[in-house]
Amino acid sequence: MTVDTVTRAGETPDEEQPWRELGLRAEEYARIREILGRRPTTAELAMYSVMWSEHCSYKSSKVHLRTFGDLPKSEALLVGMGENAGVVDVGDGYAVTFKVESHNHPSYVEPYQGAATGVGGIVRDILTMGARPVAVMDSLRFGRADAPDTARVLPGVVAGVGGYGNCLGLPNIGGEILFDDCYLGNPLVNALCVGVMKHSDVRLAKAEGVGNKVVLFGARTGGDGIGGVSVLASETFDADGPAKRPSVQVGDPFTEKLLIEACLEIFAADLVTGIQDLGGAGLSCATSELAAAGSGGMRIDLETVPLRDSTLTAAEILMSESQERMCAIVEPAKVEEFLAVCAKWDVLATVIGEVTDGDRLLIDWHGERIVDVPPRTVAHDGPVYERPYSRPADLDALQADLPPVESTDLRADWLAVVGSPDGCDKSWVTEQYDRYVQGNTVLAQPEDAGLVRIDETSNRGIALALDGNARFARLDPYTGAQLNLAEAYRNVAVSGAVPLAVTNCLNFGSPEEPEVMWQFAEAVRGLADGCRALGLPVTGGNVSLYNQTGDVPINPTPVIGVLGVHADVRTRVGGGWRAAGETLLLLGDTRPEFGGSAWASVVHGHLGGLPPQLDLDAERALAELLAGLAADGAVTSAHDLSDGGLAQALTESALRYGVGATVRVEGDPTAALFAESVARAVVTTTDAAAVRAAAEAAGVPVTELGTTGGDALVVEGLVELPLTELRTTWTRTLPDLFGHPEDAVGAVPTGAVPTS
Amino acid sequence: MRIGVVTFPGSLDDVDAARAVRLAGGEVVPLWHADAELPAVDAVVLPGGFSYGDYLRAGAIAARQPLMRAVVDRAHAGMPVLGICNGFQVLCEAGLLPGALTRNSHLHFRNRDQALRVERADTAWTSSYAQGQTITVPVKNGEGRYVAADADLDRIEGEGRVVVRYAGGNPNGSSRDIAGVTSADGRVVGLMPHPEHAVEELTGPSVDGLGFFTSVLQGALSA
Amino acid sequence: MPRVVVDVVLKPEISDPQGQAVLGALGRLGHRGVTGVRQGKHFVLDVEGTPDEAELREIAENLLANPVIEDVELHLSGD
Amino acid sequence: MPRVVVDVVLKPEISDPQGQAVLGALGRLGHRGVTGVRQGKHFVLDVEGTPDEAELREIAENLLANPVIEDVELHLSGD
Ligand SMILES: Nc1ncnc2c1ncn2[C@@H]1O[C@H](COP(=O)(O)OP(=O)(O)O)[C@@H](O)[C@H]1O
Ligand SMILES: [Mg+2]
Repeated sequence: MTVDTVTRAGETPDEEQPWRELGLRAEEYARIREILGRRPTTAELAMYSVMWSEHCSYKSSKVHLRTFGDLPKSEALLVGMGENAGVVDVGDGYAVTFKVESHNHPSYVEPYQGAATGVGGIVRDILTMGARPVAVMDSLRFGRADAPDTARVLPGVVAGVGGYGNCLGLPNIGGEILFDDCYLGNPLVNALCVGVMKHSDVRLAKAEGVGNKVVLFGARTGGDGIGGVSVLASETFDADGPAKRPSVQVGDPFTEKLLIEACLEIFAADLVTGIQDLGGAGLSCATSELAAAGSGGMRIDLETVPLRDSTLTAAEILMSESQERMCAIVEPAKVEEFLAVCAKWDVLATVIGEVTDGDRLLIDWHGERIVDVPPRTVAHDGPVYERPYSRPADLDALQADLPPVESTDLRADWLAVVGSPDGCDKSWVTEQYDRYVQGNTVLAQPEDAGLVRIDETSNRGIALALDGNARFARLDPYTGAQLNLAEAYRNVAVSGAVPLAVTNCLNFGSPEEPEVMWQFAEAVRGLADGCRALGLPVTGGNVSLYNQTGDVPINPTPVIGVLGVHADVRTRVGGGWRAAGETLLLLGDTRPEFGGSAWASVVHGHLGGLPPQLDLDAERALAELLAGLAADGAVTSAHDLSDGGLAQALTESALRYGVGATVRVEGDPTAALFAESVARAVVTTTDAAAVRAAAEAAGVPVTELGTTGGDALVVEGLVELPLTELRTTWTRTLPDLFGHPEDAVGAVPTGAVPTS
Repeated sequence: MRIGVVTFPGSLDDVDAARAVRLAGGEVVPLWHADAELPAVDAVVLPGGFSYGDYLRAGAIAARQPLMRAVVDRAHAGMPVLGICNGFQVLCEAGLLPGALTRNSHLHFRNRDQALRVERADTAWTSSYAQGQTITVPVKNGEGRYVAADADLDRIEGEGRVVVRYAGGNPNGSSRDIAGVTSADGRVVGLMPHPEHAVEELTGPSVDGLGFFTSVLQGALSA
Repeated sequence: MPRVVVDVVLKPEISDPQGQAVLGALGRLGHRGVTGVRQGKHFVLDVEGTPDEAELREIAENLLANPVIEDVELHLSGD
Repeated sequence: MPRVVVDVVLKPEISDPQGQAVLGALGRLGHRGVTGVRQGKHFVLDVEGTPDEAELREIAENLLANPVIEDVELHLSGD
């Protein structure tokens, strides 16, 4: 087969090219021809098609995401959006980088490997910034918990998240796992990684310095996952499931662990001038982005790329999304030392090209030029669409369909809510994750936020929470996005940390549907407005579109991550009650708000009305109060109120260490127990007067709920729930569905034969 | 006292093991798997993790690395060696300890806070405890099910080689609730649970794990 | 046919980190004559009654193997 | 002999939860004709130069298998 060289492309302008099969539109193909002044070569066409896919180019979402860039400058932001991940100053010379990313479609096709490689990808993003990854989190959505396909997908996804993260030595410090019919053919797997470095260690993806070498290191390049992420993430699955199977990749966490150690040693010895991970779009992405960010050009000898499969074509090599690879720019004098570090860690490293003084990205294949393009046009000048949007036609009816407001059986409803798949104990999942490795995990699941010590001497730490209520976002995406932000913010605050920055993963349906586009635009606008009000920067994030089965999109699911800083993790506050005789105080106001609530959903199968009213001033006041109380050691526990309201929070706090409580509630009992009003938390204290005084000073309403102690949760005159009964209801849900680990063998759900 | 902590490719809890040694008052000597010589150390800890990805079998490839030959020789000469989790798997694969560790009976990785009963308080690594004492330390593994042929288990029990046993529930289906075993001379100990994750109030479920590290330090002092 | 053996191997285009790790270990141990290793799974099934090849093939291909990434070899002859 | 196959199986007295889980799943799916399952490992080695049976046996028995709990079958003929 003749190689399609640049010269040949000039000579055969009319040759048919498979641009449509590669997912390009007629006008996009025409634009490529216009940029190049000729038809693209096969290799160039491959590069443009993957880089201009929705997943890599953000072509539908870009116009909206710009809003985040318009937020007021934050002092804490060292590197903003646009790099692999944003970097935040957390004090004492430390910088933190964190980001959440989706791997939804690959996880549906192959749950274990899809989830595993999702973790692998986000960890490389963090590593690329120069940071040591220190923890991961995961936010998961599945179809109805008892649906047969959930039994196929969930165990694999959980094992994959654990299998990869555990093997890398990254503690999993929290996340979410929620169920809804809308995710049945389209589960969501969002993974977060956070890394820590010193300010001076920040690395950027930039190819600078004429004559510097381009080094590809890590795993060999194979034929798996060609076009995988970008293609999978950029199309809708029809009801029969995915058609594209071979684009699945097998993760190799061991190689990634070696890559991490090698990179950290390389950073410490100052051996790179620029570095980029290989994720979606593989080498196409890494070479074009590195070159586009630098001042010169780049030339690559593609035949030097180490292959696992010698039959790969040049275009396939450029598109391959083989995992566990990185690309670095290294000064010639440092190449030898760079290669030596890689050899020490058994990491394969190869010089594949160099930085040039031109402004072109040139790729040769056995001496023949197959790519000659302006790198920016590949990396950044992809199409941008202002897609039409319109408010969903059913939204007025949905918002007018008000939820029930009165419980007919508080006790039964309580048990139903805390025993529901969303409300129940998640140990079945979280026990599969290593939370202890690295020895710095101060708080992890089931706490509201994960908290990691970053300095053993000063006891400085960082807190993180991920929240993404999709029912609220369905009812009102603008407010829903802000409510998710508020919840994550509050979760960070209850640990005693000060919220500092935001990341997000926006999971939506097809952008080609105007109603989905409207949900997306509204959620982005909401998140931006919320961040402005709270004074937090958005440091980065990820957009996952085309999450739908047939023409039914998922509920809009903006998953929001908030990072906080904890000046002294020894003063952290957990959510469980440890002792009897302490005073229980409710901070914040409760209103009869049931729209999108867990209670309306679980007990009445109802979704309608409006989500709870947002109050970011109240959130801010509560957060500042909680930080102060923690620093003063004034509270012995704190737990935020969100899904399932007070009933859920009391249950979790009581069952943590097996300490009950007796409480009194005023007013409407249904609202008191199940409403999901914002800006609330329950705290325990041995000095109620001090907490009251602080709350009053902060303008936060306080209500005395009662006293801890006993082996039941008693709401005087209303409900009495023995802890043993509560515990049984709360803990049995997931094991009943997915197997009791205690049953030694044979507990594997039908259809999921574990053979690996 | 100088305690070596080995790093294999894929070791994860080496930093934790080193921290535990320091908190117990020992001096840490980092050791690299590829070195053929064992420097002057008084004891060695093989940490947890997934050496070589635990591909093939957990601990199998690490057990055949150059440094391990030296560790095996010194162990035969009486040097205390502690293998935690993956380190325990390495010690079994290297033949220093009897039995083998296989896939958990429920086939899941499991991380939980685990109660253990100390069966032997007279080994190099458990002298800080009282016999019969119950301690709580994290367990976290996917291949932690201790197995051996029945006759071998009888012999292991008969010789008093069981050092710690799971109490209040067996997390992985290990035969006879065995969580850790020792060599005949009580100098080499391996266990699946992670004492190095229970050495600080801030980060562990207890500080019950510190005893493993203080034991070996005190043993050296009194020796 | 009381005993059926099913070998499950990764498709050739799928990377095999386990096999790679074994190959690396063999090299370090001086066994240079081995130049490639692929690691798969080996199932031994006890079958009762009439052997039904179609059913066994279905079991092998869709349950014992993950058809997205693996191929199977069915040995009806037993061992 | 360019290709050597090594099958590693658990000794009969060692319990095999993976095989048990497969068996349980098969039963629930209605494949009642399968009455027992054992799961092992399957290695395919590419060998270059003179085949040395003793060396291959050593590799199979002491690296690919753990003799404490596993038996091996060496198929020198390749597949
Ligand atoms: N997939 C998961 N991964 C890690 N931790 C999880 C996961 N799902 C739930 N958790 C943890 O379980 C706890 C309870 O979850 P959830 O009820 O969603 O918390 P919240 O109401 O604070 O958002 C939290 O600590 C959360 O971090
Ligand atoms: Mg919460």
